[in-house]
Amino acid sequence: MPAITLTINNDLISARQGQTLLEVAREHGIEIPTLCHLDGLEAMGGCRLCLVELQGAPRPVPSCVTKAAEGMVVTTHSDKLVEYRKMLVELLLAERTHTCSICVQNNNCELQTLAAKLGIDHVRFDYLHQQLPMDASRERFALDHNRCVLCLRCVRVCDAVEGAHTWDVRGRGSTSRIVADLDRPWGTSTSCTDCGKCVQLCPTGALFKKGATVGEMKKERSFLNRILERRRLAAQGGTP
Amino acid sequence: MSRLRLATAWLGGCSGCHMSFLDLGEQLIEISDAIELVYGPLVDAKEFPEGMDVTLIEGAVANFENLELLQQIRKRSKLLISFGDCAITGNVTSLRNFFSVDDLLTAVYHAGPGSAPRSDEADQVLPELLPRVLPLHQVVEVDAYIPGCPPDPERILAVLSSLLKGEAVTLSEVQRSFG
Amino acid sequence: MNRVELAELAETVTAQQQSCRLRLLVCCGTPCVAAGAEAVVAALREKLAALGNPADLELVGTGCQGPCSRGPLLTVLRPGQPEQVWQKTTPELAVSILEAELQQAPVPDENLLPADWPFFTRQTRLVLANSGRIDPENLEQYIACGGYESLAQVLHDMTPDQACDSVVQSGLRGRGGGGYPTGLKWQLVRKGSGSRKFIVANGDEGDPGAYMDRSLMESDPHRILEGIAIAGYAIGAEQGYIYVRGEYPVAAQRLRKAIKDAERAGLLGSRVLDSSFSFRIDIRIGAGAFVCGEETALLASIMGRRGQPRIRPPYPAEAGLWGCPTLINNVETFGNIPSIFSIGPQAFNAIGNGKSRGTKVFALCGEVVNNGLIEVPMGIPLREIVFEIGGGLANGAAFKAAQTGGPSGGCIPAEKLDTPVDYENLQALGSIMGSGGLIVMGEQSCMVDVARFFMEFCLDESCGKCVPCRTGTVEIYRLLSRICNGSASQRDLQTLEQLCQMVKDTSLCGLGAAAPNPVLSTLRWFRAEYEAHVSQRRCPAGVCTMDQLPLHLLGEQLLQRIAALRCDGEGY
Amino acid sequence: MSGDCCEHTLLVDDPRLKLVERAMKRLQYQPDALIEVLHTAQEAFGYLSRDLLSHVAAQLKLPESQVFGVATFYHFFTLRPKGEHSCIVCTGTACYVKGAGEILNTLEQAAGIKAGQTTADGRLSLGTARCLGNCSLAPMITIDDTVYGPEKPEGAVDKLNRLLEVPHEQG
Repeated sequence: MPAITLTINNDLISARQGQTLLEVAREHGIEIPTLCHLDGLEAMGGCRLCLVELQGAPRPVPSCVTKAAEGMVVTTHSDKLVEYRKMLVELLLAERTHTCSICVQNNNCELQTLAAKLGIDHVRFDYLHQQLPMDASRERFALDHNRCVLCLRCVRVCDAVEGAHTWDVRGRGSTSRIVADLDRPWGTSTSCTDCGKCVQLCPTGALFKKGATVGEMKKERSFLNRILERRRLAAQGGTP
Repeated sequence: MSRLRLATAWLGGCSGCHMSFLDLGEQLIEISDAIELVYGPLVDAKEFPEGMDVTLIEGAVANFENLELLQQIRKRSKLLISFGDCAITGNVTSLRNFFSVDDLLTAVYHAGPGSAPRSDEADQVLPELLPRVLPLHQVVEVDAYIPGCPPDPERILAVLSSLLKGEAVTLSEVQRSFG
Repeated sequence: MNRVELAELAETVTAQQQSCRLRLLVCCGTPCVAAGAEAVVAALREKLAALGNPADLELVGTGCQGPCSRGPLLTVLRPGQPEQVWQKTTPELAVSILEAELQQAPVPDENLLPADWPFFTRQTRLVLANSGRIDPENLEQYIACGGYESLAQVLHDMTPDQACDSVVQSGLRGRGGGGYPTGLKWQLVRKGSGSRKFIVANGDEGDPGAYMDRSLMESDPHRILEGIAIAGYAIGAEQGYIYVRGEYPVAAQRLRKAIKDAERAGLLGSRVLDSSFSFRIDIRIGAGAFVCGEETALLASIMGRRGQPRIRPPYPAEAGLWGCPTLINNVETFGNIPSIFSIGPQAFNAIGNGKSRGTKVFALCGEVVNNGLIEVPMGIPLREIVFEIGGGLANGAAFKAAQTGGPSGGCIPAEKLDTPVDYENLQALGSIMGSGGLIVMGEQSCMVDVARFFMEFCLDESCGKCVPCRTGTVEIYRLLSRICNGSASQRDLQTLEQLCQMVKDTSLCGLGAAAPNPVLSTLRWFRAEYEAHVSQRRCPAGVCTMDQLPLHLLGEQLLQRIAALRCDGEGY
Repeated sequence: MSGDCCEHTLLVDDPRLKLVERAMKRLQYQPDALIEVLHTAQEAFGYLSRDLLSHVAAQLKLPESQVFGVATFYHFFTLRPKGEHSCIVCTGTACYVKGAGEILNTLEQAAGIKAGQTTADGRLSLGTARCLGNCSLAPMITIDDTVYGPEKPEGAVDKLNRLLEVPHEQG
């Protein structure tokens, strides 16, 4: 693959053609926060946390979908970007009811960790306290809409990796909500295979395994790249 | 050198933050040379005193009594610190925001187990609830925040140490998470 | 039909029209129908029948004639004489006008609009040239106005590249709001590689307070078809879609009929006008989502999905419908195309100001005397639109602001009334041209309340995909509500500004990026009004009721025991 | 949760269902035709019931959740039956500036329901529209698709009352 050279945070960095700015930054130890992005899933660009400044661009661009190009001048951390990221996470904390102290995912939550990392010690916006239901009708798993950040990792993994497309989104805007099938209780879903991929990829406590203690709530994600690697090999005709 | 005049207050919360404060244990004695604890649930004083250097406030603003006390504290304290998740986010206290006050009182006192106080009695006994539980910084200016449910003693000590050194209160990444 | 037959038909119909002693054009646009146009038509029809339906008397039900607040409108055409337009006609008045004309007696004139009425004389009508002049369901009448002549010219005299070049030369820019040069877009799609290419005409007019596209589709549907067909030839597409807003069933029905008529006449379908060019147009009905004005959301919707935008690149010009290069233009943009070829790109380019060429259609509404649909040259001062064409404010009220660009636009204050109305100048004022809604507001409008109105619209129309738009709009709305109900602090005002800037900079698509514009523009021009709400708890316009206290004031007035504090507990 | 979408058992020989079938056939059961099919289905049945959505999903070979997602994304689709009559208050900018809010409040009080609801007897649905494109008639309302404007609160209530006085037609 042809190499290209770009500048990230004043350093000259070489990258391969086709890599996204996020990939390049991570390869060079530059941490850019994301919530919706996950290697292996189609990029969505919804959380806006991975925005970076690109010289010549009128507005910040999402690094998860922007391809590195020769001569680009990129800033991943500026006062403005850091402030925007803080505000975005504050908006998420205010949108639903993420009461960390009583969450199954306490201390194993990407949103919680991110807030601490960004230095968020309070939220400037009104907590919306939308009264949202919890769906514990599935035997092994449960869904708590109050913890959902609408990153849609569950929707994407269920469709593209598991192939079931049990999950989708109903409504729009601030009334958007994850639904199983025709918005029936998850327990009655006929398309769900109980594979649990969505649960493992969920960044917060919105999707969780029943009957596990907080200490057991660490999520396991390595399966995703393993599956995709095997598929890639199989498609190439190699032995998986 | 005069000692730092410290107060603590307990609004809508479970007192867990104060318990964590007590968990400082021996260190409490060590810092007592530098800090004078003037007011709080751990101290026998009725009226919130004037001229506080620092006040740590646990709990969210849940009723008019909380609101009144908070405003008094703000006027009488140089530094006001939101102490614990309830003060900062509303936390468990604010979970009642899903319901209207009327529905809540009906469910808890009237339709719930046991007999409810007559409404005129209730007025004298129960402080009037605010329509919504609010974090402190939505009501008054807040100078610093100690997150945690409860904040563990190390966080409290870190804050008190910075205060004694006259430094701005900054917690490290691991010490500033909610929950 | 071939080119010669087209010209012959145009000649025949024109000759027949000119032989008419009297042509009565009754506006049958929705406002006129609501005011009783159907009864006027029925009375005239009855009278004509009583006269034995003479061939030299013609009654035409037309699309929108323009001054919508004065309907029902009746335009009378007599060969060799100036046309006359009557406002607020009744069946009796219409019949008496007809009778008087026939007897060559003096015509009752109290409802006659003056011949030099600025509402008409200050306009330059290209896109709306036929609106209100023809029966929209009659192909022959369109042809008599030179319809499909431009298509014939392009198909027979020009290469696709030449057609694209002409549009470039005309200086036409997208009329849906973005203002991207149309010709460049055509060239991009033309160059795009793909086995198939598509055209989408965006008629999903979602701006509140705007009805240019609806009126155009209802009044002159063939003009849009012709524009699309020309684009099809120019970019090498064989299929076009018109995405019509679900709320506009009449527009959809007229377009469907127009497509059928045009196909039957060989003006669409296979081998158009006996050329080697084949082109089909289908209608797609929108289902109510403002965000579908964003082109990638529009494409998703046409393909049967949730109308959510996706990140660009790739742009639709490279990968649009089913991954194929796709040209997306607004219906008004397509409405300009036949004119570019009939008057020539240079003549088109001669109209306008700066980088904004040609004309723009506006829906002039609000507290203005003459409400209606107007077409003016780009660069016309705003003052001329409001005070000459619009006749100033109703009841002699003082002008406060003009809102352009709908929920993505802003409010222009009185001190900027002399600004030329074009893309660049409006943008410099913090507003946008938008699709053409122009709402005039007087002193009784509160600018904070207006900003809140638009924010409510945006939060409801947000698709929910990205965080700043989905949640930021809700929090902006709440901050504005707090300012309106008197419970906001200076800090809230500061948070509002920061949040608006963030949402503008970080949203995924144009809807979110533009959503804070109404707030930012009112903050810029009417900051004192915000300050009055916050510092003095007073609404200068007298719209907002200050029923809540800021929390920092509650200490002194605790006994007031207000009903609700910061949050009303209802959804937002 | 289930209150948002009504159950309605489909009958195979329902002529309305035949209309939907015909639309799907005409569109060659293309998944891309979902919105077109939903338009037809809503026109035929008045609203989109769960069973209808489920049927459409099966016929177009689409995941049910995707069909539900599309049906709830667009404001034009309704998942609950509408009233016998409908009254829509336009809340576009021109109407808003000229007092649509007051008209809506008055109508809500008169009808005893909020915008977006249907009266308990099923006779009236009250709704709002973002802009019906009749800005010169602002503030305007529509009653059973007839446009009225410029409207006043009292006038709107009168029109509504007159409409509802007409006895319910049988059949």
